Amino acid sequence: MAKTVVLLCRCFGELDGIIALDGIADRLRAEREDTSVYLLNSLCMEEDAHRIGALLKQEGARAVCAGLCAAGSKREALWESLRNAGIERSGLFTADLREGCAWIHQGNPPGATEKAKDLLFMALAALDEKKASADVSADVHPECLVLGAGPAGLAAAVSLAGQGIPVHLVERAAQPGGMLNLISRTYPGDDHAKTRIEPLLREVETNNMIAFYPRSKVVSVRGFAGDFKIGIQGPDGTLRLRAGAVIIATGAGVLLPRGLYRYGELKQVITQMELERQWIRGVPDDKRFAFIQCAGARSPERAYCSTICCPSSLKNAMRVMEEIPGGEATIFHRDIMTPGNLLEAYYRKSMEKGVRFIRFHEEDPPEILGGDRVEAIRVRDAARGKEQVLALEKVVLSTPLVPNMDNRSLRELFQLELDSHGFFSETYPLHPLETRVDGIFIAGSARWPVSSDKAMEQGEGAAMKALGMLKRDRVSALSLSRTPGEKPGHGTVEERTCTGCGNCVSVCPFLACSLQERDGRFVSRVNKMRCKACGSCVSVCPNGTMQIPEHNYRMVGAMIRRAFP
Amino acid sequence: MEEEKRKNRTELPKILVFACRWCGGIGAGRAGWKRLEIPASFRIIPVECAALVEPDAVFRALSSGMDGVAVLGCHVGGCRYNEANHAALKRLDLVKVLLDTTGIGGERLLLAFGTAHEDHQFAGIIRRFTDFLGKQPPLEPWTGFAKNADLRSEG
Amino acid sequence: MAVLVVGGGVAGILAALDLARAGQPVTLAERFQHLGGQVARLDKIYPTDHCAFCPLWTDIRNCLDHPRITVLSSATIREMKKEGDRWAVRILREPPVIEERLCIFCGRCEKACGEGAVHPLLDQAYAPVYCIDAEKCTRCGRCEPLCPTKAIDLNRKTVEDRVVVREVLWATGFENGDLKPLPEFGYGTHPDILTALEFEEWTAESGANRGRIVRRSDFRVPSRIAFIQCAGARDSRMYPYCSSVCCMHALKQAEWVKRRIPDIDCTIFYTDLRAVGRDYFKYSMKDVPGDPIRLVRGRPGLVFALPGGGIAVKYEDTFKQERRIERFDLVILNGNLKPAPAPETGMGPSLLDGEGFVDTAVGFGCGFAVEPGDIMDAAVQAASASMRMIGRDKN
Amino acid sequence: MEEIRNIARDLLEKKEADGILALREGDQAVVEPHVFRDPGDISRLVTEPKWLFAKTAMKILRSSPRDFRLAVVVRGCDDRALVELAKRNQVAEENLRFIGLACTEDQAKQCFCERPYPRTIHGGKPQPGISFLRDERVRSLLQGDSAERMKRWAALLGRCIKCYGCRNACPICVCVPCKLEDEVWVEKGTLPAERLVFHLIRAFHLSDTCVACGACQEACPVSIPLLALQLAMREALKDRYGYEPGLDGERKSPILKNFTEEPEAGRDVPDWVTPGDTENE
Repeated sequence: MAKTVVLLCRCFGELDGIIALDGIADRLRAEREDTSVYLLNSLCMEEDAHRIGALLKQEGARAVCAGLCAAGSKREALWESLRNAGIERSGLFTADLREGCAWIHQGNPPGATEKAKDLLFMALAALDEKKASADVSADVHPECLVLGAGPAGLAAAVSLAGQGIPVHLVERAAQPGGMLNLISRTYPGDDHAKTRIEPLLREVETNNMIAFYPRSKVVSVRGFAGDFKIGIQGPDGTLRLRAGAVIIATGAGVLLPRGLYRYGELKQVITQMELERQWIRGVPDDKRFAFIQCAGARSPERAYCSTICCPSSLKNAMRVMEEIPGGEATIFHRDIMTPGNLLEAYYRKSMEKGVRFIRFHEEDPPEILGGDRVEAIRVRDAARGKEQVLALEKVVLSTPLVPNMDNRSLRELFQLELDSHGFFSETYPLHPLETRVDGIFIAGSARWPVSSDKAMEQGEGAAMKALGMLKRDRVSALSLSRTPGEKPGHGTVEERTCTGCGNCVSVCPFLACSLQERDGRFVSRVNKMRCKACGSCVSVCPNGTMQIPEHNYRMVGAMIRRAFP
Repeated sequence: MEEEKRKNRTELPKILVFACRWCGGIGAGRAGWKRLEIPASFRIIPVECAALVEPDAVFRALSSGMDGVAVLGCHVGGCRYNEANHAALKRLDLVKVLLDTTGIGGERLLLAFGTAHEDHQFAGIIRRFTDFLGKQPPLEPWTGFAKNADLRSEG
Repeated sequence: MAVLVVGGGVAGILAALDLARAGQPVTLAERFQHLGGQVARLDKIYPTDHCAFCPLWTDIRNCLDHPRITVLSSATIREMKKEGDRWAVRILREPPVIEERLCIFCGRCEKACGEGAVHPLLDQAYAPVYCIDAEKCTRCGRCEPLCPTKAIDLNRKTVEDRVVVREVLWATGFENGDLKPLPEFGYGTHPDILTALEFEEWTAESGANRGRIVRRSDFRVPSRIAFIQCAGARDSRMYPYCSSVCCMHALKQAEWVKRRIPDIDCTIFYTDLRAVGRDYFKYSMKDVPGDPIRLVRGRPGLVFALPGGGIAVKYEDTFKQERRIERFDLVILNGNLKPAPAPETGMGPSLLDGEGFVDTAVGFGCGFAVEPGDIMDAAVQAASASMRMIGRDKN
Repeated sequence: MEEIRNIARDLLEKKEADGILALREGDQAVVEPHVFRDPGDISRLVTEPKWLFAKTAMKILRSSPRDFRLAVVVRGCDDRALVELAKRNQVAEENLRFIGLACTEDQAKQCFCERPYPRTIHGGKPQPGISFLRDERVRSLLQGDSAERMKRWAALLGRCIKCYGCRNACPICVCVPCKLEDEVWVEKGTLPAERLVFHLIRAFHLSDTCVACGACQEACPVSIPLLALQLAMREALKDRYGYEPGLDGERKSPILKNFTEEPEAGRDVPDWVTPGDTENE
């Protein structure tokens, strides 16, 4: 059996008087001949690294059981010494003797000593059974696939191309530009959408690093972070691409508020997008405008704030005041959502320009009066509490962005996660552009409704994340772990004994497990690149076929048996 | 009979703790840094996530002499592994049912979700769990081999 | 050539990591001794309701371990000179009296110190280290010989580093603005009137009160808590902008108060309930143990301590159109966040716009230094800003 | 019985099934399970006594060619068992034809069967289900003072002679090797078995699969009321998630899913922070 060395840290005498280390050392030596026990003053100082390293070498140690301080403390020296002695990280098992034992049982030295002894024997027992999972690695294919050529997608593609990364830009429509083609101005800069988008379009045309695929969609996805194999279906047949990373920037749709505020019945009731198109054609000839916010949003069926409607109403209201002689604009809102400095300033500006704001309750929304055309609007002003009627010609409904139809199919293809509304959701607030699949990133309104500026920002951000992935020369399963510095391993299947029940497949939070047919029966296979070693599969496997070698059931059993001898 | 057992049990109840490395594991360390006094009768087995705790391990522990098993995971919403802790919670809840049915008592399996910073809560639950188990009758008839006495008692 | 990231908060850390992973050497200068910035002080973050530091810790670790990142902690930027296409930066560092690398957190120094000048560096950080409070320390030198690892050196000299970098990224984050100029909120007149960040630290799980909700005046459990939004923010006298995190922050704090003690009743006075992010609106409608959180639209005009104890809040409920005065036990003022002042740089004042935010037309910036936002916004901006940085160098 | 025979016969004649798995009355009135391939033999097909074909069907299908279509005469529990096996990819549902047979009232009573009939019934009249809680013996095992119950169960399980009959008889247990044979989980060479581990592991592994056929109980030579354990967990699953094994081949077990995929009614998650916990120090 592998030669095991036990290193006990006195921690400069911190444990003296609480844990009788010498007694424990004797017990260890007595019970296990194959282990040699060393008491050291410290394990965490630089100079220790060399000493321990030499020690382990001369002992010919293959595994090390260390009794020291809690996880998260200083371990660099110990790891370095292991490296010097050529011992794998998986060959180390630590018992927390300082925080977990001496310091929380100061009042009870015998108990603490007993516990320390047990912890060490548990660690040794575990170490005997501990194994290392086989790592797999692959070359990174330094190309990037960008889905969707809206502001986010274009920004991502252009900035990646600027870094010398070949980009495949796949767009559902015939033209790049996405939402920006449909609107006239962008907030808060109030500059023309064209001027925002044109430099990007030029770049897409001229830069030979970017391959643009119009009228195309993804039909098949295989592979893993660093090397995805993706099938694209375009006007001229399907073609297969390889990409190390994928950025999903497919944008969002706009809600058509059928039946809301008599939309569709009166042709003077239009949506924000229709007004934008009007601006593109020219100045509208109506004078008195009403903007109604949250038309179909922040409601039971769409319980979210679409973020962009308030600022775009402000934008158009101000244009009404400026460009239409004698124009009047009133915004009917529930809350004006202009967080931050720029938007808040924008809000103030609109008030200075004379835009009127009337707050209404969700319970009694404004009512549009008039027979065959809009004549007036009746609303109960929530802030003043009195009802009033305003004469006007046009009603503009601020409708929320809604998830794209094909989000679901993309979810199936890339095995991503959608949130409760149907947008793509991130892994963690700290990593808002990353999905649960490494190497696949999200940006723009496909992720969550955003303005074109923010969408471009996110596009660049996603590009940066993708770049971080593509700049690696190789990607390995254990390098994709979420745990810094350590090897949590990954699920490993004993194919001979797998019953193919598929429990692991349905429980895996990363969809790393899948069933494959082997001579007439099913067996589970783990995509090691996806597995994050959470162990869900292990605890639902009916006969222990699925194991994480670094934490296999034999270890657990052995530790339980040793816990209270 | 139970009363006697309860009275003349001297040593503290034995507790096995499965602690998720992200919350429970660190919480234990932080409790140490704050020098909180905790009964010395629990042993921690660190796991990557609460989802890694096999229900069988709980039975195994109870059967090899533990009085209670605690599983410490992360708050719902805080799991590092896409809510793997939800499924774990559901499984172990079913274990509780089984323990209740057989009269061992589901309370002997403690599920607690928290964060790394709740070190005082960590100390608190271990203390409370220890007290609670101290009041429970020990589990002899269940551990190891059946005693003939038990066999006869049923008849 | 390296780039300089100023500020080791969330934005700074993530930007540094992104740059380093893309092959760009980074120097990360942090004002304090520890990385993590304001998030490290938070107890919980929305919308996950999980602890703030655990996820951040992973990235701090990666940041410290990364070969291409050099971290300069407790560093202040003295001056910056533009030399051709690069910046020459003078950085002053006060090395901590207790060297982090050596401190094993045994606590001997803390016990020895009579003045209580020695205390753990940051309550939430791990691995933990001690630091010495320069004001309190009398330099008696009692702790020095006690340290087993010789980590303490009471007469450390300030070091001056000169780094030449290609670009500078400002991630200086935010800080608590003083509310004294707004007398109507009565900040500073009574211990139970505190700002949101103070409340966060006061009731933190790992803080002095280990998660118990108590008043600062008498350590009793309050029965009514008022959260006053836009205190200082959206106010021409102080901060014209909207801090954009306060609404969710207040909701989170109220929810956690409820989760700990359900029968405290929480009232949030808001102007617009700006819950715009993913599932934030749902979060604002989440049901909590006990009575629901009371949302009142209206900005209190006056907050004053009552002689008999407790604090009176005078407000108008603009939905009900009624003026009222209510008695509360705790009043939390929310919205006094201002961008931390960027050090004098030689870039001239033009770097900052009128409201004290970094003007991205002049320099690179991310996080609160550029625009008020929460962790998600900061993370996005960090990534995009670093993309723009390396982008500029290539073409 | 006749209607079953007719259906079986024209399944074979119309070539909709290649074999009928059922009981055959052999010589000297021996009743044995048999795969009928010739319509002529069907006259010897009998339905009594109660017999579980699930595992047999699985074995037959495994050993026969892919396109072999087997029709099985199933009772309620047998039917559900086959569904569960299909869910776990042990049999392919497209290879199976079901000939449903409802149990008689006595049979239903005998095994406290709550659903003594298959999804589709071709023979017999569907009898009303019988709640196992009606029987006070079962109730005494599931309810009442926990200390008492603990004693009872200790004694009951103490009889176990570790013959593995319960496992072998179970129509769902298919794992090879089985955790119960692994000395990590169950001590070897101890008699009677380490009851807690042996029986609780067994019970738990079937918690979301058990179709309450009672085969384990019938097989037990020392008559341990094993079914009671399973019934308790079936109840829990039913009132928490409205889930019952063996009814819906599409629906996965709820304990394999997280809250977002399978919400649990009125279940709040335990925090370390217990409400009102103002514990000092």
